[in-house]
Amino acid sequence: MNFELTDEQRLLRDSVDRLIGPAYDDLAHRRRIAAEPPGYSRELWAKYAELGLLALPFSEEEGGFGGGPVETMLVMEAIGRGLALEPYLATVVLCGNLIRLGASAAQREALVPAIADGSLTLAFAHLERQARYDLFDVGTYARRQGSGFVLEGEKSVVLYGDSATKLIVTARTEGSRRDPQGITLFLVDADAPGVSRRGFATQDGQRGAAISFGSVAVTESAAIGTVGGAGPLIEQVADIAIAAIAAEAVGAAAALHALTLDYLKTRKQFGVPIGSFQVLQHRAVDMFTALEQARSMEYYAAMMAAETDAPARRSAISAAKVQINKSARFIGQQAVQLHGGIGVTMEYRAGHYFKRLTMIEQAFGDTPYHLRRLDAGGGWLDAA
Amino acid sequence: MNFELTDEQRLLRDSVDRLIGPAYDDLAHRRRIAAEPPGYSRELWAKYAELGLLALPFSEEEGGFGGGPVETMLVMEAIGRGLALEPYLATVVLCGNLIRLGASAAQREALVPAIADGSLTLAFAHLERQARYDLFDVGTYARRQGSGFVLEGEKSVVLYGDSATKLIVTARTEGSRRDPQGITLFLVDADAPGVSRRGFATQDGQRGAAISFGSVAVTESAAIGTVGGAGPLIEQVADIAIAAIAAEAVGAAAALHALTLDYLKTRKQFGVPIGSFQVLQHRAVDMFTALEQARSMEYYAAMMAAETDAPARRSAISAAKVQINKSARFIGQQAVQLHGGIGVTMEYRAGHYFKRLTMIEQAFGDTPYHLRRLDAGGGWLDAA
Amino acid sequence: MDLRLTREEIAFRDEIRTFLCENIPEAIRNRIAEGRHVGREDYVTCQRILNAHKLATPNWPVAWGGRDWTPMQRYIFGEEVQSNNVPDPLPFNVAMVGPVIIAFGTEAQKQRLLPPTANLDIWWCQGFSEPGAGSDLASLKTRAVRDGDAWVINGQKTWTTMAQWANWIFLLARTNPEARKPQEGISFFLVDMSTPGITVRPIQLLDGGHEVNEVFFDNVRVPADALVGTEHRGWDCAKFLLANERSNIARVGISKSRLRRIRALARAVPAGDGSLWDDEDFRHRVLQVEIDLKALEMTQLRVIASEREGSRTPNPASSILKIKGSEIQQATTELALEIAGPFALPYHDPEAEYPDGANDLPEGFGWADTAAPTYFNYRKTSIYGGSNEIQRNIIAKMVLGL
Amino acid sequence: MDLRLTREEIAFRDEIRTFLCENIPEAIRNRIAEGRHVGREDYVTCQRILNAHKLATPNWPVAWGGRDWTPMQRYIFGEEVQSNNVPDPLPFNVAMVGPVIIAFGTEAQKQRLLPPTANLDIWWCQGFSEPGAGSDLASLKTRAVRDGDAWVINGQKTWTTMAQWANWIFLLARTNPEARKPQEGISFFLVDMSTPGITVRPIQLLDGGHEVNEVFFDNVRVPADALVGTEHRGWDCAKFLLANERSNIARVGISKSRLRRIRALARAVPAGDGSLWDDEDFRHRVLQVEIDLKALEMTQLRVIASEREGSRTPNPASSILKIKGSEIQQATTELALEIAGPFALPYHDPEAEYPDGANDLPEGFGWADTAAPTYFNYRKTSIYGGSNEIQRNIIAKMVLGL
Repeated sequence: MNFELTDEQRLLRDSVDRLIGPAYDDLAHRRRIAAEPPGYSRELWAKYAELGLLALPFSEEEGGFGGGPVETMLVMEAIGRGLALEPYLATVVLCGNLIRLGASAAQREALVPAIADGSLTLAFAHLERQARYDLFDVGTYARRQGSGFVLEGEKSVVLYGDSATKLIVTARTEGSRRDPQGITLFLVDADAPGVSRRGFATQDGQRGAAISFGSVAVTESAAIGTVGGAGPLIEQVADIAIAAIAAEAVGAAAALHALTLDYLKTRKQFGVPIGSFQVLQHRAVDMFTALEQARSMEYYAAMMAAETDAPARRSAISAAKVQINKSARFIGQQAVQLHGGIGVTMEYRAGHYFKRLTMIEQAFGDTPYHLRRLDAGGGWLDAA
Repeated sequence: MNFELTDEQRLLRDSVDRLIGPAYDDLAHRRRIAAEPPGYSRELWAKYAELGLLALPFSEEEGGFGGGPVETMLVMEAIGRGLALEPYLATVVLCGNLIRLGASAAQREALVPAIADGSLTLAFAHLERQARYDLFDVGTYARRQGSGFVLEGEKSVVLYGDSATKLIVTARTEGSRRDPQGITLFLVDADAPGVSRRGFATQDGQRGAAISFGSVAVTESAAIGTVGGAGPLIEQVADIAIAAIAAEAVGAAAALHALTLDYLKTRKQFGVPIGSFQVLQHRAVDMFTALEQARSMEYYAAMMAAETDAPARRSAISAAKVQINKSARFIGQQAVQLHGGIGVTMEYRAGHYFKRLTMIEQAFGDTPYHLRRLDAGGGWLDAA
Repeated sequence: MDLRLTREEIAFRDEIRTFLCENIPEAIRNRIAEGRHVGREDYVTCQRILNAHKLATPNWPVAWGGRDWTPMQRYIFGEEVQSNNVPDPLPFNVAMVGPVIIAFGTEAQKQRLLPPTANLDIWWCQGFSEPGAGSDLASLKTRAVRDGDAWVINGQKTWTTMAQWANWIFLLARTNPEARKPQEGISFFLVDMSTPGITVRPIQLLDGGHEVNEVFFDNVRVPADALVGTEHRGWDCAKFLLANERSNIARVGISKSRLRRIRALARAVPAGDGSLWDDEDFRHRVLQVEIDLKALEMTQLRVIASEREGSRTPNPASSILKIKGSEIQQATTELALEIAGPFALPYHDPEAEYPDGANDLPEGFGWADTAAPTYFNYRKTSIYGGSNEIQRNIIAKMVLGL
Repeated sequence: MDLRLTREEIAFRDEIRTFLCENIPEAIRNRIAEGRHVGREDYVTCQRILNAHKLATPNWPVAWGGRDWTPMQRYIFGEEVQSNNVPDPLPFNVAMVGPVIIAFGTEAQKQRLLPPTANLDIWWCQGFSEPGAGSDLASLKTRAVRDGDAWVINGQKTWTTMAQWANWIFLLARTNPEARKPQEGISFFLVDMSTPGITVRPIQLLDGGHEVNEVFFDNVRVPADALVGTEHRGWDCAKFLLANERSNIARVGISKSRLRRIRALARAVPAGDGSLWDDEDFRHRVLQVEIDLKALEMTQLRVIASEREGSRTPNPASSILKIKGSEIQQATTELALEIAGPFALPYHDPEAEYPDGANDLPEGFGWADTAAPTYFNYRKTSIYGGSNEIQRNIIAKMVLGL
């Protein structure tokens, strides 16, 4: 067992930090970027591409970076620290891995270079209003028509779905609404006839979209992976995404904890730094404990995200998400509390971390969901 | 709405405190009393009788004190504060109320004076090994034989069942094991043929017994209340008992909190009283908050214990038990923690309160049980 | 001991409830229940309806439009206002500056200011907090200097709630910088916000809303009668005001209303083949908050009853109302956030128009977009009015003698 | 970064596991799993088996019977011992006084004391704590005065674990009361408990058991070579010892074993028509503790890995092992108490004979009577070895710089 980074990984981490760190240092600048379409910096996105970050998960043979979960973890930590707005999770982690693991060689050949050079952004149009966290609850329907399909349905809260050039859409080609079987992935142009998008800002300054598909015609070759068999792939990529946002959460929480320590050391009340009050010291220690426990499970999730034994992967990822959620909530709430008034304003960085951490808690399954999933897997201790 | 005690109630409280307060002040004395049969002080029991405490729930017409839930609350608080060992809960609260609410006039005439003068002690032989907290899970069976019944079965953890002169036994006269219908109460001499008792000490220094009934013959007139119809009475008296132990818990928790404050003010470390450390101060405040919330629900339980609308009574009592359990656990654990090493020894009073509070938590339903019961009653807020 | 409402109290409660439901516009009450933005006009409308029926200022003396209610009646009234989703009569007017003017003001000040204060013709805001002062209120730096028959005020206030809607401000300013203790040499002023030299700058809160402000005073000249009470003794007024601020601080009625809504939403939100309310685990967590709230309500009633019984020492239970009340309010926002789940993500400008009763939005559920902002916003409840840490310090010292 | 055990480490683990299961008597392991009393003879038996295979003192130098293991191997060994319900080799001997003698003792002391220490022929106890000192160890009052070729010790120790079974005690005593700082002028002594003047008085703990004692020293004359290390510099030995005491402080293996047992008992205890394990709410609470434990295990591994990587600064994550480890241990006892339910009430003298494997008692369930005593007893885990409050003070200062 070995927790050390390789030299290459260290280099990656440092260069990502150098890129993202200063980019959103200025909150007013961040707000301006968020307010204008596409809601992130295209300039910065190009630099992500230059660094090879957009090619991260793909193999070197097909023009990728050949990175694994540890590399993804390092990038996502930096995104968390930096409060970055770019659609890395949507394009690279979610859609990139769907393509890497599900697409045909021909599809990969067509798509990977465009993702890698930053010209193609993608969004994963999956969630529906009735589904809550159930990954297999898909009501959008793909009806066979000639040699292709016609899509019909509505998707909710599609991350960066308003600006993506292509969408990967889940649709049911057979089965009933909550059937794990019968789901298919389709690659659809975002401006295809019948696709209608309504973009919106998210609570944490990012972008989302509600997307409706009204008789959208797609060819058979638009399907990624086997028709009707996308269930396991969706679950696997959701687990990879959870490991990624776990890393983002740890990046954000560590930065927030550091910010809070600074504040405790510099802010004075009643003539002394507030960090001299024992109650606030112990609160900072409990935040630190929550952070270290989260970091441990971040590493564990990174290790298990690539696990081929699906039940073991599910248990590990769900356990990690529960810990991340718990730590994120505690650290976020306490950081705000220790900052006092300034912590609840948009004018200070702490609150933005708090908001992002809160939204990570709600993403890809909340705590009760993952406890149920872990429980359904027959528990944990014996599987460890 | 009025939280004031009447002059009579104040007088009751003060005289009970004067009686019980000093009786178990000396822990070595308490240990000696607990170690010898019957495990409590017969002398003190006689004084309970003199004060009228043993006649408390019965009407004045039948030689009782005519006390209600508030009077019971005052006595139980004093028992909690005093760490008293007498079987007041078993004889007066549990069996006394079964008799008051269920027995015939003739039965009451025979029993009440003997309870009131201290000559008759009673125990409620109800719990069975498989039942956990389910009040209607009764496997002990009463078979009709001639004009009477024959009892067959085993009872567990019968409070003060080893020294009681008579037992009130629940037995099934019809129905299957967990059927709310078909349960009957029988008054049985503790030394009747076929009754075999094995007494034991309890974790909190009290007494319990395992009692088996092997072909115990009882007459029809031994039945308390209607044959097969004891279910609602059992539940009502269990609710009255919960209100009573809620009061005992508040009495104990308040004494424990006071003890902890004393310790914080007098114990010195690093040259200062440990109560000068802010973290310990805030802990004491959180204990105080838990205590006041418990006290509020103690009052509420006392008010609702006499409620004739059974669903409203159930909800209120279950809510109170949840709050009492939560407060008892927090105050108990933190008191031990703030006392440090001395808190985990038998040589100091704090630990004894902690143990009694812990056992109150486990009595008549733990927190998950009462949450389920409250939930089954259709919830709470609308009923309030 | 009798812990039931008397027949008279029940009749009073029913009367108030009926009055509120019949007289306060339903659209406003719905917006409050849904956690949506309530505008200045909504507050004014409601308070004027109440004031027309002598219900805006029941805590004031009868001579100034108050009611001779018992503490229990006052409590019941406050409860009914909150749990029926009626905006509280503006606390800056009714609970804070009004009683100060009544207790410390001149007859002329009373005549001139109390009627418009009761009717919300004047909207007051509170100029107490300053940057850098935080919990240490007495360290304030704003100065007021006598200049002929005027006072000249310079300084800055912050966290000034709804200052953008206020036309008057009451504030503390230092009039004698040489005083021995920080609490001495402070005076209490009543200032028309249209006086030249006052600037209001909004502070955006985490929910995106505009609720608090910075207020700058740059050589603001106010007349001599802007001073209320005795010169340099403004701390007396402030202490008097802060004691009043504590009443109804538990906000039991608001939490009750929120919990009712949580039950309704959880029944409405799909989960699996049914609704989230089918999940026992979720229901139990709701019940635990409800039990905590019931206990807090009883604690609050104990405090009120002890006031009525005329006990000289304050009921120690009162000290926990703020802490427990804020914890429960925050717990309700966590439950609402959980209900919203992934649909909490879309952001909707809280001050933009929102169609009444719109419950469906293409991006999810219409009601869900208030869940996260309310959760963010309610973090303030354990910070403002003396943070919960400060409250614990006070209880440790004043109640527990530590 | 590779977070899996290497093939060699897995082989090592399996070898240890097999050895323990095949060589340590099953009856003893069952008693530990069930939370029952383990007697002096049980400890001695197990440690002698381990010592015969050079497994009692793997942390000692090879020359003194230790093993040249990596930190990871040591961790795996400790884990396997705990999670297979084998008593830890007596920490007072193996982790505490042994290394002190090795580091500070004379060759004669080593030759004379180390072999019987490893083999538990000498049972050591620790004379550090004193009445009134608590967390403030350096304020100790026990005196040792040089008298010819002997030392004369007077004073009192407390919380002395298993002193009733010990035949030797290591202790700190003040040899120079004039030293400038409380830590100076203290010396470290090794004392045969049969020396006249030593009295042991039991302290009964909440579980009814006899685990700790007071030890009184009344003019106890010990030879000059009872002193280990330099006169007046005993604090150096104490610091060295306390640093070793921290290893394996998270007690992950014990919590794992307890959680496995919790799963088994919850499946066995009837509730309604099935078992308690059918209750989702209960299972979720177990899972939350298991997740916390998994995270702690990873944290522990991070600490061990950073030791191996030879980092000069200690891994800050190590600071939380004691706090989190005790919280998790206590959480497991709360779960066990919940399983026992009303059957937790009967008390059984923990030191009385208890028939092996007896799972049914007329008063309830045989296993249930250990639930409450263990819950009571484990409250000590957040108190001893520096209370969790002291641990937080240390982390705040040393790690967070507050």
